[in-house]
Amino acid sequence: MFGKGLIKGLQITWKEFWAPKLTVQYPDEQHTVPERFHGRFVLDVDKCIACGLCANACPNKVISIEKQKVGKKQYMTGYKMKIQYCLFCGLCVESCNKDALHFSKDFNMNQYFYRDIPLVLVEREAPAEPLEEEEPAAKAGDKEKPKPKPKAKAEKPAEPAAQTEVAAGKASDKEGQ
Amino acid sequence: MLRTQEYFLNFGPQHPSTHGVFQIILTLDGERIVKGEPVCGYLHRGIEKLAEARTYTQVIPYTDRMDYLAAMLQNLGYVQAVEKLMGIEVPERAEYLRVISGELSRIASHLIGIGVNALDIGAFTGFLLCFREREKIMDLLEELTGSRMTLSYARIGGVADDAPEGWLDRLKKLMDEMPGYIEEYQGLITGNEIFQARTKFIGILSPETAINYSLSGPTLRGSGVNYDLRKARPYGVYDRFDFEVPLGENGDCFDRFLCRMLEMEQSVRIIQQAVEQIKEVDGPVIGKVPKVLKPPKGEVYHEIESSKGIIGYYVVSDGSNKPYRVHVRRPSFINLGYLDEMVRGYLLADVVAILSSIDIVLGEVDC
Amino acid sequence: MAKEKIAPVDEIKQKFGYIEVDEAMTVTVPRDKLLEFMQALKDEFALDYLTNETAVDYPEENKFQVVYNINSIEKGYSLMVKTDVDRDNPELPSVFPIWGGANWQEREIYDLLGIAFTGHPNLKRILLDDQFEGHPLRKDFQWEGGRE
Amino acid sequence: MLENLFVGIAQWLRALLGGVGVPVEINEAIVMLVKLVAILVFILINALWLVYMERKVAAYMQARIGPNRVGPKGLLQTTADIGKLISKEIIIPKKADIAVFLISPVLIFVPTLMVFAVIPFGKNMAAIDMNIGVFYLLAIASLSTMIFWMGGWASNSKYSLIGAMRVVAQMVSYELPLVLGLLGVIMIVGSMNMSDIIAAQEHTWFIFTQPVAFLIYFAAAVAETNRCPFDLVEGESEIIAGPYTEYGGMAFAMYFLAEYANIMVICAMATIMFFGGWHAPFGLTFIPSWVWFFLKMYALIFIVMQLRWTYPRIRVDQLMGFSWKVLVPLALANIFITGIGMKIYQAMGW
Repeated sequence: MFGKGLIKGLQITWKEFWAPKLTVQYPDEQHTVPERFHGRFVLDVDKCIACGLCANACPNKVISIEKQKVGKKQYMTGYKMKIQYCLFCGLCVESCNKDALHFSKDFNMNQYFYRDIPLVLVEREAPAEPLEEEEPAAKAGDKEKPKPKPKAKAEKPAEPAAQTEVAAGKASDKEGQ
Repeated sequence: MLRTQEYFLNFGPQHPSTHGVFQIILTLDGERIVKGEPVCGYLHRGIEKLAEARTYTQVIPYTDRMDYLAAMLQNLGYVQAVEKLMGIEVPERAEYLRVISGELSRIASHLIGIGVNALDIGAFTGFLLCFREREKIMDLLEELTGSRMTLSYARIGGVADDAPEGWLDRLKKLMDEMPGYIEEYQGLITGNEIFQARTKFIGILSPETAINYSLSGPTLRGSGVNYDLRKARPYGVYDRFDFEVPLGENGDCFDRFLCRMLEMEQSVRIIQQAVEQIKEVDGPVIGKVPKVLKPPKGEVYHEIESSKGIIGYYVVSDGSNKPYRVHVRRPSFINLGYLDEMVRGYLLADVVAILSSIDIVLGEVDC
Repeated sequence: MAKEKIAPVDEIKQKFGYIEVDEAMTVTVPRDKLLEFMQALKDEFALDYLTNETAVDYPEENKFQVVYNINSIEKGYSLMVKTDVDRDNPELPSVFPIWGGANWQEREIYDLLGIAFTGHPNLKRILLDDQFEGHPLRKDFQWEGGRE
Repeated sequence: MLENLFVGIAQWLRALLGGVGVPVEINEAIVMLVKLVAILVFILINALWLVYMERKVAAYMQARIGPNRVGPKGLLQTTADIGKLISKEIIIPKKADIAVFLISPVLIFVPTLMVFAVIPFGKNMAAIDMNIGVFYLLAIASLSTMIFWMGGWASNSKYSLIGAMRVVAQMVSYELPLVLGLLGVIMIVGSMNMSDIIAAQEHTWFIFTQPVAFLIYFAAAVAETNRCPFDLVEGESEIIAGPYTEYGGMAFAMYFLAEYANIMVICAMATIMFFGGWHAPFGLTFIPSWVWFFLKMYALIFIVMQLRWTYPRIRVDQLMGFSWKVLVPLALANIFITGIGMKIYQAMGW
């Protein structure tokens, strides 16, 4: 009979009218975030050996690692993520051999100013043992510092401004090791 | 003398029902459509070009960004193509997890499909109730993969992670509830006479044209063509499940809508079977894959059934660790190609019904 | 993974002497015989569903390779057909009259790789802006800009 | 006493003015003015509140809570919205007809407010007790068609124009079943005075004697107010917002509030014509008559809102077909049967 579906519809909305509501009053109450949630990154600095695997695994060249040679060992001075370009795919966390890089459950990464967006996980001075290492670091200032040696070739195209995408076209033959 | 004049109407890109980034240049005679020219490309990001500068694994997150409503199916198509190229064996447990997450994605995508269809015709409540259930699926996927929409769950050779503890039970519980929800949508949307009046015998697509124009997915099956790759050419472990392929009769908007609705029921059935079968399968979720993926020189074309239709990946390898060329056959893109002929002769209000019955995702159209 | 059924390539090879078949059962057809061959595939071998059409740029060999993936809904098999296009004169007859599904796919190839399909009813850019210069999926495409 | 609260206030005011020696004519005029202003304020506040109610009803049907931050339970949400809208700039499209564009949102409230003058909200509570009340109401209410058209035309936008054309077509064709539906009731009562109609329903509401007329009236009235499932005038998935597409800020809000005021009119009208107006059912007379009136009215408004949040929108040709092929013949048949029934009753000597 015509009209049956119309009445059925009204019945359903009437039933829903009294059904429990699902709204979560966000800032006051929050959903529980699952274990594997892809939130803000945390780096266990003590475990990290600055190998650069994560930077290499990243599809969008988000991670930049700065390190200096202190004595015979590499010392990480900076670990920055341009989080505005991050895809939160988790490939970096997966690539970490030392279990140093993790996701946290913190999903609130908004910033008031654009310049505050990049996520700085490590920023510290290198211990000043061999003096001659200090100079290049001071010269570079806030600019990018030389990349870890083994990957210097792979990383270079990513660094200078506005060259990333130019390189992308030729990248396949250049970087195909 | 009375003289009528045709006029143009820019339907979009700033329009509530063109999904944000799509334009149809309509030529109208009164409210009747004379011609409708779809204009896309507003969301073009050049994913195919980007893929050429990424390693094989790094392409996976980009495939998410195409059909972000059913991201797992996009992942799956790509990784299976690369696996075919390299001849990698996938562990059985991973295959089951792929099926489960893929079908969950399919249900989530179809929920949006039917919800948006209802919304475009004016039933807002149906849309939000669909979102309510989709949210539950998103929660489950979030537990499994860590992300809600852009899952990046599939890996070449398996999946990223095994199911967390108790996840399969929660999944089973939701799947047991699902038929009840589907019945609610059937009552609220499908059974509604106004909805039927708006969609029946609108945008009719004959099986011959549907095949000729390479349409796929529910758009093709709504016309009664039995072509579901899960059945026609089973990939993965799909040959182990018992399910049906719902078909339409008239090839109108209503049939396409109903196909999605019934497909959700079948997806629920597949997941239920997969949850039963996965219990017997133990082992790793990722196969033996070299650290640096360097497929042999060659090319491969692999296609799977996504929620929108057939998604195919054409991958060319030059022997390096980066693909020489990746091309994606995007179902939304090809389904949209026939829109012009489909809307001709119908009213302005029908354009919306037809457009949403094709169920496009602009991320996929524009790639 | 289940094996895919491939169209009866031997039979096709017998019928059309001018095609080449490689070990992956991919058929390469010369450019001038394309339309005739495709029409025959559709009419005689029930390959009625053009799933995919794309092209690849091979600057070293100075050619574009246009790839057609054709399925048969009825028989369930599929076939990959290729044809080479000269890079200096990228022109190819459109298969739109045979399979309507080529409509937007050929426009996309034209847009991103710059292969002109003769006989296409509405060959213009589809994804990129009409004023855009160049064809991004060509390997020699250069582009300035991008993120910092 | 609660029953005669408003009547009492009016009498007190009259006595007060008479006491200070105001002449009778001026006295009456002042009382009338006060009544009208009171209704005006009431309508505006009520329209605001109806927006809130609509949002709450919608939310509750969609497993949400709805506005709940501004004020207790979100009651001040729409007030805050209006505050925001007032502070916004009204953007005038480049080639718009500025005078018409700006005047139509102002005028849109006029017919709505005018009809409220004759509605009896309770026993002896009509501002003006007009003997052609129903006729007046219908005549004035149909004026708003014109104003929608003005707004849509002046915007110089194709979407507005399509919307405006739809308004005209829709409102003109639904005017007919609306009137014909009410005719059955008027025939039985034999008067167009609203108080008479309510008085005639003291024992039996007309919903029981004229159920078909009620359904016709209700469908036509929902269409008159451009509400779902007949909201294709503003069908946002097709023509964005119809005639209001180019309006922003308070100009848009005026249209928006007028819609709710119109819902009140049609629901008040349905209450008067079919649900016994301010008569209390089941002899529950201890509750004041005006409370009953509002209870009935809000119940009907709730139904209108539930329809909005349940049904999809119908198409233009279906809309016209529904009016001319279903409602009008049905209404004519109803009048015919009512006439025969009345003759039979008269012949039987009742």
